[in-house]
Amino acid sequence: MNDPGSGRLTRRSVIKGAVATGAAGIVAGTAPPASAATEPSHTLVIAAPATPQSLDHEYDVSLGTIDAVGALYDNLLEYAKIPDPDAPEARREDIGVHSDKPYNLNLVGKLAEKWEVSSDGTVGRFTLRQGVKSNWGNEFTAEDVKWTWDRKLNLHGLGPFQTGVLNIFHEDQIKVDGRYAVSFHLPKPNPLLLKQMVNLSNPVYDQAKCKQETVDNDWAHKFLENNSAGFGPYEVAQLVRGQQAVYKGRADYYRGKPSMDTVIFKEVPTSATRLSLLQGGSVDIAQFLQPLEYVTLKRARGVAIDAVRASYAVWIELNAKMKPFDNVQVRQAMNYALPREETLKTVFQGLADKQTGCIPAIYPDFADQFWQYDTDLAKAKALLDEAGFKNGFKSTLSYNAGDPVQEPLAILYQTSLRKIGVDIVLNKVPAATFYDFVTKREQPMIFYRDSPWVPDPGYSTKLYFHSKSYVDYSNYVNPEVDALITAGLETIDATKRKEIYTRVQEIIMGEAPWGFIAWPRYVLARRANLKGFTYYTSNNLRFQDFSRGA
Amino acid sequence: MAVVRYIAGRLAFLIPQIIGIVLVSFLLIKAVPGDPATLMLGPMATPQTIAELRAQLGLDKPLPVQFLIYVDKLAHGNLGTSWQTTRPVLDDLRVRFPATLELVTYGMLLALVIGIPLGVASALGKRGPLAKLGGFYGLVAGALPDFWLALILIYIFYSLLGWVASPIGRIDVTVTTPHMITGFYTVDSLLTGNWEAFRSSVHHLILPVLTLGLVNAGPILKMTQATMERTLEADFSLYGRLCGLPEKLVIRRAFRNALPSVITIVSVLYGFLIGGAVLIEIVFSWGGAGQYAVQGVLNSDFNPVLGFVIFSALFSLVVYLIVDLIYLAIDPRIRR
Amino acid sequence: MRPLPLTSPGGPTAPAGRRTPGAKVKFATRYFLRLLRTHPSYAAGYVIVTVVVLVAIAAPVIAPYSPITADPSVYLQGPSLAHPFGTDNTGMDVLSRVIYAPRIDLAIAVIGTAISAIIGTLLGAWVGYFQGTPGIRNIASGTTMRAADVLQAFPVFVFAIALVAVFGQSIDSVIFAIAFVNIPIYLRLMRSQVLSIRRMRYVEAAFVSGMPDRFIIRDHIVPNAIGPVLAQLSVNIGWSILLTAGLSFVGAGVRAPTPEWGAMIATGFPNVMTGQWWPSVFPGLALAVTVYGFALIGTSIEFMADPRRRRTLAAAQVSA
Amino acid sequence: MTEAMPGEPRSLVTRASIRQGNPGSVGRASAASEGPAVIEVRDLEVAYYVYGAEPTRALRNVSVRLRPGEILGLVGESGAGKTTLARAIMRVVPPPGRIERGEIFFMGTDLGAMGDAELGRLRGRDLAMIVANPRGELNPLLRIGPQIATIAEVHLGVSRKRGLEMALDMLRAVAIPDPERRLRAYPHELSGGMAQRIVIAMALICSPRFVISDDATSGLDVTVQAQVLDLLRKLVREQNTSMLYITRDIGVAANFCDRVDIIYKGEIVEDAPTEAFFSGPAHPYGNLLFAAFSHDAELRRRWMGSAPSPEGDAAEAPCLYADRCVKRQARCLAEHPALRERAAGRLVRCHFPVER
Repeated sequence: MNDPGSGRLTRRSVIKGAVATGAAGIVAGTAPPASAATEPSHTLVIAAPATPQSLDHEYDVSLGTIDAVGALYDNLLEYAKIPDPDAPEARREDIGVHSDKPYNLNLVGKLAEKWEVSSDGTVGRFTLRQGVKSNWGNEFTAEDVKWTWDRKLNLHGLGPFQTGVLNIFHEDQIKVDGRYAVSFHLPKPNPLLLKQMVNLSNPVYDQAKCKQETVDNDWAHKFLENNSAGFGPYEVAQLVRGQQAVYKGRADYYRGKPSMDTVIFKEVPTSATRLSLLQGGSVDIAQFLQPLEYVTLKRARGVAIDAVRASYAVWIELNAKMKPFDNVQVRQAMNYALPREETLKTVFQGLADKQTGCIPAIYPDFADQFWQYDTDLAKAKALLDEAGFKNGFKSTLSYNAGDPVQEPLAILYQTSLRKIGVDIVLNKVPAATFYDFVTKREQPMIFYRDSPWVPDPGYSTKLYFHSKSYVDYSNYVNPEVDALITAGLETIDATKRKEIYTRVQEIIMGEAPWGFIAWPRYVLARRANLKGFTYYTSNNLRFQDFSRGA
Repeated sequence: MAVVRYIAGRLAFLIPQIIGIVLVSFLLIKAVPGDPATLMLGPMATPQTIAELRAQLGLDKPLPVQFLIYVDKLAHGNLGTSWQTTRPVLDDLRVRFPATLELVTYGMLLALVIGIPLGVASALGKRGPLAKLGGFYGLVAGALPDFWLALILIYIFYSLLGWVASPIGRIDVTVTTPHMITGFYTVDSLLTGNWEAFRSSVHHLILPVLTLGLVNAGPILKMTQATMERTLEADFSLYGRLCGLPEKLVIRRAFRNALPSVITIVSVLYGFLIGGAVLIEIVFSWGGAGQYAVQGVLNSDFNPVLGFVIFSALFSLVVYLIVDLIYLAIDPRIRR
Repeated sequence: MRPLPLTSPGGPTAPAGRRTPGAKVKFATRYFLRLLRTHPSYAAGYVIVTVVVLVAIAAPVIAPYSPITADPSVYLQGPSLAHPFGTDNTGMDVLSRVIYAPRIDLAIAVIGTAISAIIGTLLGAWVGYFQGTPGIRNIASGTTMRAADVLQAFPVFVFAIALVAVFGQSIDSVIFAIAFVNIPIYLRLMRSQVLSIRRMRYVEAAFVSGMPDRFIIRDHIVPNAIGPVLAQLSVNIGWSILLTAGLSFVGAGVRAPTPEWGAMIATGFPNVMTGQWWPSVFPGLALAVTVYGFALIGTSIEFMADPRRRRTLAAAQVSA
Repeated sequence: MTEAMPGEPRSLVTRASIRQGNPGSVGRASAASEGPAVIEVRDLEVAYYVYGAEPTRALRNVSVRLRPGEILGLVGESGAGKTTLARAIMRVVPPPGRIERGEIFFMGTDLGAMGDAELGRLRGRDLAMIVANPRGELNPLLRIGPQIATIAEVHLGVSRKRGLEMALDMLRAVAIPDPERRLRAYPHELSGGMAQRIVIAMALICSPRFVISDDATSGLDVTVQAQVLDLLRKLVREQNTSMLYITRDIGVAANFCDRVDIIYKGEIVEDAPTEAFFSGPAHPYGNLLFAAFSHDAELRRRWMGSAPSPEGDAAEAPCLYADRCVKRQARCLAEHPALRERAAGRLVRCHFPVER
């Protein structure tokens, strides 16, 4: 699943920040240090670009929403956690291929205690944990899981995608096999079945409460926008959009009350402001700062940053249906002309890695051997000559006014392209227009930033490179790639899958439908005494991970 | 009686004007590319989902129908809902409009405190140093980009000197906001005896108010000076001097005669700043109504923009009405 | 008994003799120079604007670097000999960009203001001339005024942003937005002038003698009403530069990396926070000084158009 | 300057109490008609500076003298310098005008040597002015009563209440109907004649020694003008005030004034007691004015013809009237005539005065 969150970031919240384009010129280090608390506080204060727009994930993917969903709801499964290799104090999901583990995955039960997938990969059976209570006191049963998936099938929000990747199209494909047993029946083998149970997009609702709150057959949508009915560690205490959301830790959570029993999620639209609040000690976490701001934090006292490798990527969609990007050589030339190293240094301040592939490098089956596009203007020029663009060409690069990183990127690229005779006009568009542009796929070149949530090569490539995917924003069409992706999504065998997706990556990297730029890291700016940060491929915080050290 | 008739005339004129304003804004905002349904659902949404939401929002209807629906709702006091905040626009504006008003009101007061004395002084001084200062200031103040001045002030008074609160919003994040009565934090905190909130909100007001005051004192200064020069040279002032009235009295009377013009410029500025202070709101993350509207424009969020436009148009009209009533009180010639 | 209607052919306050057109120009020039001598700040205004215009014209010659070429090897460097105003976040030379910027800023402001002045003045003359005369033209002029009311009641900034958002980010859109929001100013100014001039004897005389309306407007109304419009022009150009910068600041201005002062301030803003003040402060200063120059010129035009002030200039000659 | 003489009974309003509060004011000589001049103007020269041309001389060597109780008519056409003289005496010449030379004495004291504060105390109290276009001179935003009363308050140190009482008395004195209501009126609610009376009331409320009436009645209807003039004369006589009565209308001067001065292009060209003047003006310009006034066909034929064709540049002639003078001779184009005494109390500026 791609990361709607990052989209949301650019869409609503960062727009605010970017309207202000870094407005308040707050300069580092002037706010007083955090008031020395006599005993560690159990309140976690987060400065975020925006409060959740809605708590119903079916219809909302804003940044605040995904952070809320991670706290209010639990999934059936999760990955085991391991220390992060890059950030000593951080942990991350173990998403690797483990041939020694069942289904090659290092999974841990959450709401499910036992799980098994039939040998042909078409049936998944889950035995549920008993005695789990929702925040409304209702006991967790198989009916809750069933209702959750039925809801996806009946509402036309984001659910159809989640059911679609599993080939679930009918309610009777989800069966209640007992009070604490539920099974999923798929028409074809599907390697994503267990991974989807980890996906943040598939949390389990308390159906008893939801049924009470259902009006006009809305599957409790009105209710869930402002309230929660789930089995997660927190419940909603207050939600004032545009100001703050307050979450309370649940004492009756089946894994025990979270260390941070109160979470205050403050909307602070400007990144500079969030930075200063963190430095002043008013907040524990400042979300989504700009690269230069993170750098200033490295020198600040009492503050720490964890920069971990993440599933994000920033690239340029080269529209394969528009001239001259319908020409593979032109697309390759565009890649050779991208000043990546400078970009990483100046724009990302080293907080990103070179994007050397078409799926996140941290994902299983990533193949980096097909990378060939290190900046080489001579080669780019030669390719253009070959493609018949001896005198270069003119085009337009659209970028999002709401994303402060895109403009300098665009300017650097423009300067570089000018050297090979390519003249591009930079078209800054308001966030609203930007998303219109992206989804309509009528721009020759447009920036995009996204992340596939499910750590799987099939899921990732299907999103961006399958000609039937509506996230194929570069209009890339290759029947061979389509066939391979589909085949891989029906293959359970790990070795075979690896072969298939290596081939897919080889073709895509050769045909370069994207201008590959960078994998920005996920950076958490926090008070130094805040421990427990764990990175998820869904790029959200889970408040229950945190505790306060000395 | 004349006053009542006057106000009634004003109000009768108001409704077509508001409809005109709403129509213009409606067409304008509708012309902005960008589809709220796409934005609300995010890039994951299927075309079918988007179409459903569009139907639900009434976006699939022809424009005139959409407009009529809007006007009909408006007539019932319903300004619609903002998809960004998911709240009724009226509720949002109830919080945000006072925020802007508080900022702008104090800014105007400061501008008056700076502009009027300097204007009078430079009208009197003629060629003295104060007149020079006034003339210089009047022009320079008009030449400064307010958002840039705000940046400089923040850099000096917050970053370098650390004299003021961080330029973030209306109140410290850690301070509980006062219970809303008027919507002015300074007033509400006093009314509720919340001293901490009062101190904090005053601290947060200092820089933005200073910026607005310094910049807008320019036109007030110029208007005061120009009108005072005229009234000081008017026949009645000369005659007052001929009658041996003390200069102070002559000046006081000249000032009184200059007041209508000064009030006019103040009212014009005041009305303008409701929308014009948006850059300052952005710089200081003020969370005011102008900022709300600009975000609306950039995010195809129609209702907040329309709501803001209606609010500010009404506000301007109320201000002009009050100004006219003040004229009525000051100038007997209008009363007939 | 009745007072003797006598007029003195050469009373003390009458102008000193008739002048030929050539002498008139010469006199005007002398008067103008005199004004600049007695008011050095006005002279400064003309100097500032002249310098800015010259700098804009000669930008390719005097700018040390290309204003739109990024050089990531020197990004965000403070003022130095190589880069007197430092470099911005993509390594572009701030000085070169400040030098090139008036090409865009002045063009936008001057063209935008000119368009609004022409349309506004013509409309204003028309409205003022026909207002109160019976018939369709009265209704049309009334409607025009109400339309102007509506435009003016609109918050200028939101309006301009919306216009730019509708027509896309380009210089044309900004010019259009500026022209649009300024039209009511000239419309009102001209209308009030025309309303007072219309009552003058010479206009009535022309009307009674059967002169067609368009000739009356062309020969009598416009020339006599144009003075305040001219004074407004210069001030308005300065104001338009500010508005352009403001639009760029919220991201509704010109395209990056076009050198433009407001956009430069905006992109430099976050850097000020991290201590790099130069990408924002220098363009801001250049902007303020330029607008100040236009304001001074506006004041001097106002001075010249105001007979009362002209007299004080003569008095100043005494004390000088 | 003499000491104040308290209780001098020359006022419409009782002055005894008023004066005591104001010991610094300029005193008066006794009410005798002969005695030191109330106002004496010597060799006054005022110029207006116009940029791009030579300064215009608005007054040239003007000397005027008023005895106590005397009404002097100053007659001349528009632009002759009448108002400039009035303003110069009050020492309020507006820029770009400037007093170049000459002295003005009030009761023997040089006004030019006085400071602004001292002058301020004199103006309105001892030197008053009745202006034309009175509605423009009244502050449109203030009621009539306070506007009048303020003057008494400022100069005589009375309370507001007393000031208003005095204002009411004055309104009665200038024969305004329904004076109580007028006190509360605003200037725009008054007719021209009424406003003119208000200004007279303002000028006379402190019983000044010297009043200038600057063309004050010319804007009024003829019937009202007559009324106002009668009133003015009565008030002036009662208070033994001297008056400089400026007018374009020689007929009014004939009826109203004790003495007449004719001013032309900033020069006094004739000075004579009224009766003497009207029995036969000496200066050609005086005759022209007289002819226009008299309606005598013979006189008109003689004086209102055009000047003989110019010999040399008459416009620049030393005699300022030469270009219009029907009796012009060669000498007029060569030599500037001095103001010479033709008979007792009669001065004429002409090489060839009209003999009778």
